[in-house]
Amino acid sequence: MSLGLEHYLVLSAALFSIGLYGALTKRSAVVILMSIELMLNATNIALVAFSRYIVPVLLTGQVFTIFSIVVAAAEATVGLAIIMAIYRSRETIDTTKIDLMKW
Amino acid sequence: METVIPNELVWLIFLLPLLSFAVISLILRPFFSNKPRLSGYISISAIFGSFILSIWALTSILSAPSHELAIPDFNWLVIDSAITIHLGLIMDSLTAVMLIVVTLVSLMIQMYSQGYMQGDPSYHRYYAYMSLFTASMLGLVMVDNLLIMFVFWELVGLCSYLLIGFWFHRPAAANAAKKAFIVTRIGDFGFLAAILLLLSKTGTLDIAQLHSLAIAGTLAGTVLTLAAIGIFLGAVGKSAQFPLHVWLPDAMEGPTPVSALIHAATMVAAGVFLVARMFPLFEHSEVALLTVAIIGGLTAIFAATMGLVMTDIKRVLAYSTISQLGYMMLGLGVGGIAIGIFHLFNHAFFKALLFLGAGSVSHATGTFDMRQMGGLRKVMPWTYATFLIASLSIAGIWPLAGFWSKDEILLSSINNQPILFYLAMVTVFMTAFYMFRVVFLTFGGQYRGDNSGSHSARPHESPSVMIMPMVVLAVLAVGSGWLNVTGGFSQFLGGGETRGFFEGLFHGFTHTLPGLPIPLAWISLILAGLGILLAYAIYSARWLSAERITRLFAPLHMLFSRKYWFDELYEHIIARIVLLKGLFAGLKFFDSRGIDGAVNGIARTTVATGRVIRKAQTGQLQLYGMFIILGVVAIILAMYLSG
Amino acid sequence: MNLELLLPELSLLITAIAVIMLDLFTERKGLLAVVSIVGLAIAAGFAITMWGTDPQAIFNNMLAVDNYALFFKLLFLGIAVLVILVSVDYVSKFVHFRGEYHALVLLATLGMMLMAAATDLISIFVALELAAISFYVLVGFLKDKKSTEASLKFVLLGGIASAVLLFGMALTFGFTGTTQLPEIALAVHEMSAQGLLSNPGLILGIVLMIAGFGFKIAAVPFHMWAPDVYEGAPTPITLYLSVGSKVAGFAVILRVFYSAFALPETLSLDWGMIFAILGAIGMTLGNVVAIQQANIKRMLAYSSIAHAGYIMIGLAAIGLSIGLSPTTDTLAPLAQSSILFYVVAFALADLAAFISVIVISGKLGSDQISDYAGMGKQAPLVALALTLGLISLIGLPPTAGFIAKFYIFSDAVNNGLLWLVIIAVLNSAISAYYYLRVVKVMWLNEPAREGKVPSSLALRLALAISCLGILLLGIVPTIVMKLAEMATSMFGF
Amino acid sequence: MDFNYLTIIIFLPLAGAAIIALVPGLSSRLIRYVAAIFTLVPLAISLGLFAAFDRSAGAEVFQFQEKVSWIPAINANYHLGVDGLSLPLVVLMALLGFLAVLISWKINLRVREYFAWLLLLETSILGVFVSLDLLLFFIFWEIEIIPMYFLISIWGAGRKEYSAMKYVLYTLFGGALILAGILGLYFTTDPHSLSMVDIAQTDLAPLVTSIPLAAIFFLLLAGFAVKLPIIPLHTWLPDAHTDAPTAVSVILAGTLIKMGGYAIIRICVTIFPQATQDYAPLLLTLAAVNVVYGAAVTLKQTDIKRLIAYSSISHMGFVLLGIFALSKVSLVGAGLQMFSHGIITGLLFAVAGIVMHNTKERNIAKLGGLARQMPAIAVIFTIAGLGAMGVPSTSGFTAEVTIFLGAFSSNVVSGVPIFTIICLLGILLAAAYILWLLQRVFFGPALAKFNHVIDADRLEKIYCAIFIALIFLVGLYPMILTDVIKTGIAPIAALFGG
Repeated sequence: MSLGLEHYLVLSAALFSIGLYGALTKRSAVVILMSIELMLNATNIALVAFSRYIVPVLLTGQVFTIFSIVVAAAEATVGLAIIMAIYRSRETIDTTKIDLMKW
Repeated sequence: METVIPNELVWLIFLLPLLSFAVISLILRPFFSNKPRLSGYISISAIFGSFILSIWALTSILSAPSHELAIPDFNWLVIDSAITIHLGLIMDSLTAVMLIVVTLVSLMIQMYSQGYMQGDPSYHRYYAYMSLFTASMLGLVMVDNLLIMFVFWELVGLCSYLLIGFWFHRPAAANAAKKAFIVTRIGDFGFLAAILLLLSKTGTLDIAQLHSLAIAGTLAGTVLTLAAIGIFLGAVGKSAQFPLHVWLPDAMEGPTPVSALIHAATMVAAGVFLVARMFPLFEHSEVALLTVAIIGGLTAIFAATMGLVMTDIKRVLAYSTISQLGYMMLGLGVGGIAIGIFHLFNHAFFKALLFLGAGSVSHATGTFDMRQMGGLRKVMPWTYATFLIASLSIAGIWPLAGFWSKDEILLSSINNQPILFYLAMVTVFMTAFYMFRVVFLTFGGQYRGDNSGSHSARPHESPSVMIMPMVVLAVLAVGSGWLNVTGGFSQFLGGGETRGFFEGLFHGFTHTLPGLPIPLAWISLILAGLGILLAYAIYSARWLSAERITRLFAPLHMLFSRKYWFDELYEHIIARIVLLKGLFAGLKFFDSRGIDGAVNGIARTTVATGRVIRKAQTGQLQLYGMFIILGVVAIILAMYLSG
Repeated sequence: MNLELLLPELSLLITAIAVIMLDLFTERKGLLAVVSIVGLAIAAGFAITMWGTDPQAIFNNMLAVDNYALFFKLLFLGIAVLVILVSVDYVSKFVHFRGEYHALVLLATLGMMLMAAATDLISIFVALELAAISFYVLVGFLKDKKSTEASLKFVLLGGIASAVLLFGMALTFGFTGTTQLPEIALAVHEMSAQGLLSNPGLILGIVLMIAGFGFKIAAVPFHMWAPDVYEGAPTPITLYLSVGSKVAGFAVILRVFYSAFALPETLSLDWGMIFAILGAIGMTLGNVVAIQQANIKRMLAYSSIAHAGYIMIGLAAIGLSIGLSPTTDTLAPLAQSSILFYVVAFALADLAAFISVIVISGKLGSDQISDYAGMGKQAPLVALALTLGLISLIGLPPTAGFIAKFYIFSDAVNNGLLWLVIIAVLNSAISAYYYLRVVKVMWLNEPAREGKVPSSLALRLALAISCLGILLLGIVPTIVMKLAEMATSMFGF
Repeated sequence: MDFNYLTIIIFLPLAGAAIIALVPGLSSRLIRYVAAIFTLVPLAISLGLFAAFDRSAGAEVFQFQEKVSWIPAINANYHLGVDGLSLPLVVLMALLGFLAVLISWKINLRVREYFAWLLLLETSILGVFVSLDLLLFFIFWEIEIIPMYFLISIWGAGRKEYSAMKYVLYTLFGGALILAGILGLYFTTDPHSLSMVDIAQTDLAPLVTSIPLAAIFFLLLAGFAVKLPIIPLHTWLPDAHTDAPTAVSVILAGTLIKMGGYAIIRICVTIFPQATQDYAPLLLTLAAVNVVYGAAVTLKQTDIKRLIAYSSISHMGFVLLGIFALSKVSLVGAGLQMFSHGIITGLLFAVAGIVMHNTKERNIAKLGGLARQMPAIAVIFTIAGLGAMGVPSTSGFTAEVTIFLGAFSSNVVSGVPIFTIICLLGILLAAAYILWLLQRVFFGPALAKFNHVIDADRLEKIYCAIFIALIFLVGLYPMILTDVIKTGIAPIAALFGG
């Protein structure tokens, strides 16, 4: 049995789902941020796999992945900075307690 | 007056009083408020002018070959070919007679009013209304188009509203005025519907054209009957016929000369005139004619019964008017224009006289309640004499005016509607009884009023400005009937036969009709005499006790004095309970709670929905994320489900 | 490679860097705004010179320089100028980082400009993230509880949305073999209707992209971040989010869906209907919940959710118009141009509203609508401007909002969406309720305290510009409509 | 026409509003005079146009036209013009605009804003009557909302904010449907057109469209029905009237609700003759309901202005009857009734406003006997009341009877005589409620608590006299209007063979 596109895609989907699950259930903002990174990385797997199997000659998927990694890094940085700021003002990063604004 | 009256002057007949109205209300009242008598003079001069012109018009019509004058007309409402309403005049014998009645009676009443209304703070207003009232009535009888006639018809109603409610600060007056207007408007509803029907079926509202269409048979069948009945409904309202009679007794709340005018020459006469004016339509519909006769006959006796028991002198007279109007309708229904109008003509004079007499009496005693009167014969001889003449006239005593026209009605009805004839005969008896009940209670016996009161320590005769018109009217109440002794009046109005003067004078007493044991005139005269006798027996000689009779016929007395509970039925049950508290209140509730409630309900629901939905926005960011995912799932599901 | 085509973006980038540098050396922080505005003006000048030229592609078809992109670029530049103008007073609240503030605004502008120009999934994603990340920071700039909370919600939810979008893009790429919009169009077109249905991966990809973009434009149900973020963010940033970020989102959606997923018709019908339904839900929910809001910024957030719904009517009309026979109708406004007109009108109205809020709330220190009592007396001109803005948002004549709605509704009717138009017009009526409540409070209620509310020259200028714009577009809409038509007719496919 | 009379008429009040709003330092007194001048001049011009209007048989239907291309992309034009139908309404609005300024002379609260809004209101209503382009028409139609909102909610009384908001929402909902209808109509025509004149001349029936013509017809009709108002879309009217300041009530009753009747004739009837004829029985039923139900509810009102407001609903039923009987005479009658009701009910509201202002009392049950204390007002009120109950020689009679005559004879719609007869009940009930009102307010014994109450002052007498003169002028010489109205109605009636 050789590894096919489907396997990569299943892996990617699974990772994406795990990330999504984490992002929606974990209370800590940092963990949520990590989960989001997981989702982005899951997508990267799919991108590279697609690129490899569908357009093997071109590197479209890989290029896309590189951009996405950069973006993810920037996002993580900003995210962490914001989490820091919020910790300073509230001394918690439990997202369920951050609901000053609602309704 | 050899020449024919010029067209412009014909217009002036009703324009003069109208002008007087305008002058009084626009000039005198604002700028000469301290000179009230001026308006009286202007109004009287105007109506006098109209009277003179009316006589001229009458002579012109008499000498015209077909008893008609042609007057050119104006466009009032013309919309291409779709509708054409002209403002024109119809100058025929009927108009001429009515003009004389209206101007003459109005003239007398307005002269009388100078005394009666002296010192009233609203003297200007009074004469303004009187002028307008007369003008409207004159317009009504002169115009040649049914719609324009309706205009004046309504104006007459409006003026009677204004005059009945003249003393508007008295709630009873304001109520009576409103009642008069609304009740007559129920009749007008029929009139207007008939106008609409006629226009839609014939395309014209010109009276002469409608006549010829009816005569030619183009206008026939159900349409004709419906139209005639609709018109008659208008007449029922205006002429206070059963079942729309309820407004007239209450209309007493106006100044007495107004009542005189309403009862004699204007308002109520308008209904009878309308039927006469549209008579060719009735003539060609048996149903309509029969309806007129039956309603007239029924009203005559029905109103008379109530007249028997009233204690207010004006109310007795009011029911007598209703009753007499019933006679006129009966006359129209069984006999034709000439007979009905002849009675209207005679009635106008003696009924005006009766009211002026009643006014004179109340002027002296300060009341209309006959229980507070008595013995006025001595202090008010002129009033007594004229009132007596009028009473004899209305009772139908030969050879006074009332006799002639009443006899003709009876004569016609026995030929056509025997049942109505018997009702009318009973009415003759009742009429004589209640009129002389009034005479004896008011003028006979001793004065029962409050002598110590401040108003007038002793009753006194009225000033000559009031007596003079009464005398004139008394002469007419005696003599107006003689116009038709030879049948000339009927001839002029297009019916009846001519006889010699002396033959005519005793005609009724010499000719026995089939089915009757003795000549008709004897019967009616005997019945009237019995009525007078009974009144004398009870109220003057006191052979019979009024109280005992009342007790004997308690239920009937109750029925009559409560006016058959018509007021209660109309005002209380129908107007107040069924309509105002029932239907209208229900609709209002539906409007505010149902429709508006629904509107507000929708608004509230929208707002409440917002209040619920916003709760989804919990502030929990993960829930927000959840919604993103749910949104994706929902879209995919929706796409999957819709294929 | 034709770098001069990138001159507007480059000049903006240079300005951003210059502002940060300048911040280090000058004490006169007012200079930062001046420099920023000058930079924006220069960029706009470059953009204007390119207007009307033939569409060109750069960076290997990553970006297009066409009228469509230029239209949006100019719009963003204009809005950015106003944002900077209205920030002049506002930034004095920040002790530090005023240079960064301006630079970030400029970078966000840059991101949005690139979004409008991007014709490749990769460039779209990068541009979108550039704008988004700038906004994440800007939202938290006040550093108080609300601001940081808004920022946190924005960054985390934005992250999730980005991931979803990226996954959608990955799937699209995977099933078409390309990331370039024109080539995706070719690939999709080649698939028959049957092929599409048997290709749920691509459909999923498209739906995920709708979700990702929907987040940007605050389309229900991807909208929930918006009220909280709008409320917490510094008001100029709220303004920029509402009139900038949202508009950029629409710019991208319009380009992506119109150039990549137009054919086959079944596909465009599908997304047309999706937008129709999302739009209907969006405007209804936005309006109904807005009625409940006591905070004016939050109310305007829901209002802008509702307006996203109205704009989606235009998208729906486009989707359906492709399905219908090609229209040769010269007398029907093109839905694409209508959307462009609408976003301009909406931007102007929202600008007038938010700038007034900045003036009034800046003085009051409160965003509560009830505190706006008596503003008609205390700040009549500002209150008038706010009233005008709100009237335009309701869509009453003679304002831009009315004409914009008229255009967009007419497209919908033209494409058989009468039902949607009826929902929309009824919604406009509902919206009057909450907009007019603000008007009522300002003009009817008595002020809580005495005194006038002052406003700086910059703010007044910004207000005047937006108010004039509202009236101009409302009375003589032809000029802007012409531009919008030029922009969409030269869609650089 | 070389000179843009209509533009000047509609925009002069706006110019006045701008001057009042923007020129600083104007005293209240000066503001009033500015307002008076900027409404008097349009009135004078409109009277001039009325005199100059070509009534001859072969004359153009729409006169004084102005046409400038406005938004070419959707074929929208700045197209103005008046015909026999709209000209009387333009004159009426110009007149009421001027009188409204006089009526508002005693307003002292926020004078500047008040007159600015009032003049803007006039511009918008005038614009509705002269626009011949659907988009332009709709814009003017909607502009009126904002001035009305402010006028009611600031200078009103009672639950003024509720009423103002209710008015706005109702109008907007109506406007929403109209907008949908206009769009539907636009895309139905081929080539697409927004010109009322052009669309009226095309036969829409053969065009195949996705939207049924009847649906467009009903969208438009429902929108206009809100304004007229047709029951059950009427509940805004009593509230708005009750709480609006006097001058606004006058304009509201006088011309604002006429926009509905005008639009129904101008758009629904003229453009959709087939649908009009098909659904006429339904609308005639509504007309009868309006008349009778409106009058019945009127009888139960206790607030003087609310009573008059409900009576308006009843009277608008006559307009509806006249319109949907679809005969030439009935349509002319509807036009006449719109004008007549405008002056009669305008006067009723004006004088009711004086009563309320002078007595500080609006509950009918608490009023009474005022004829002694305010005789002039009593006379004026009575005359207006007579007009409202359709007493001959007033315009009310002429208009209503024209409608009845036309409707009953109409052969376009079957069963119309029955509806006409039902509507006749309306004048019966009108007599009841008007007389009841007069009796309760003015008649009966004078009450001591009103002894201090003053009668109408000179200015009030002057503007009331203008109303009264018009009521009688039209009542006695209706052809002054019908000759004009029929030129506008003729082409419409021709659609139905009339």
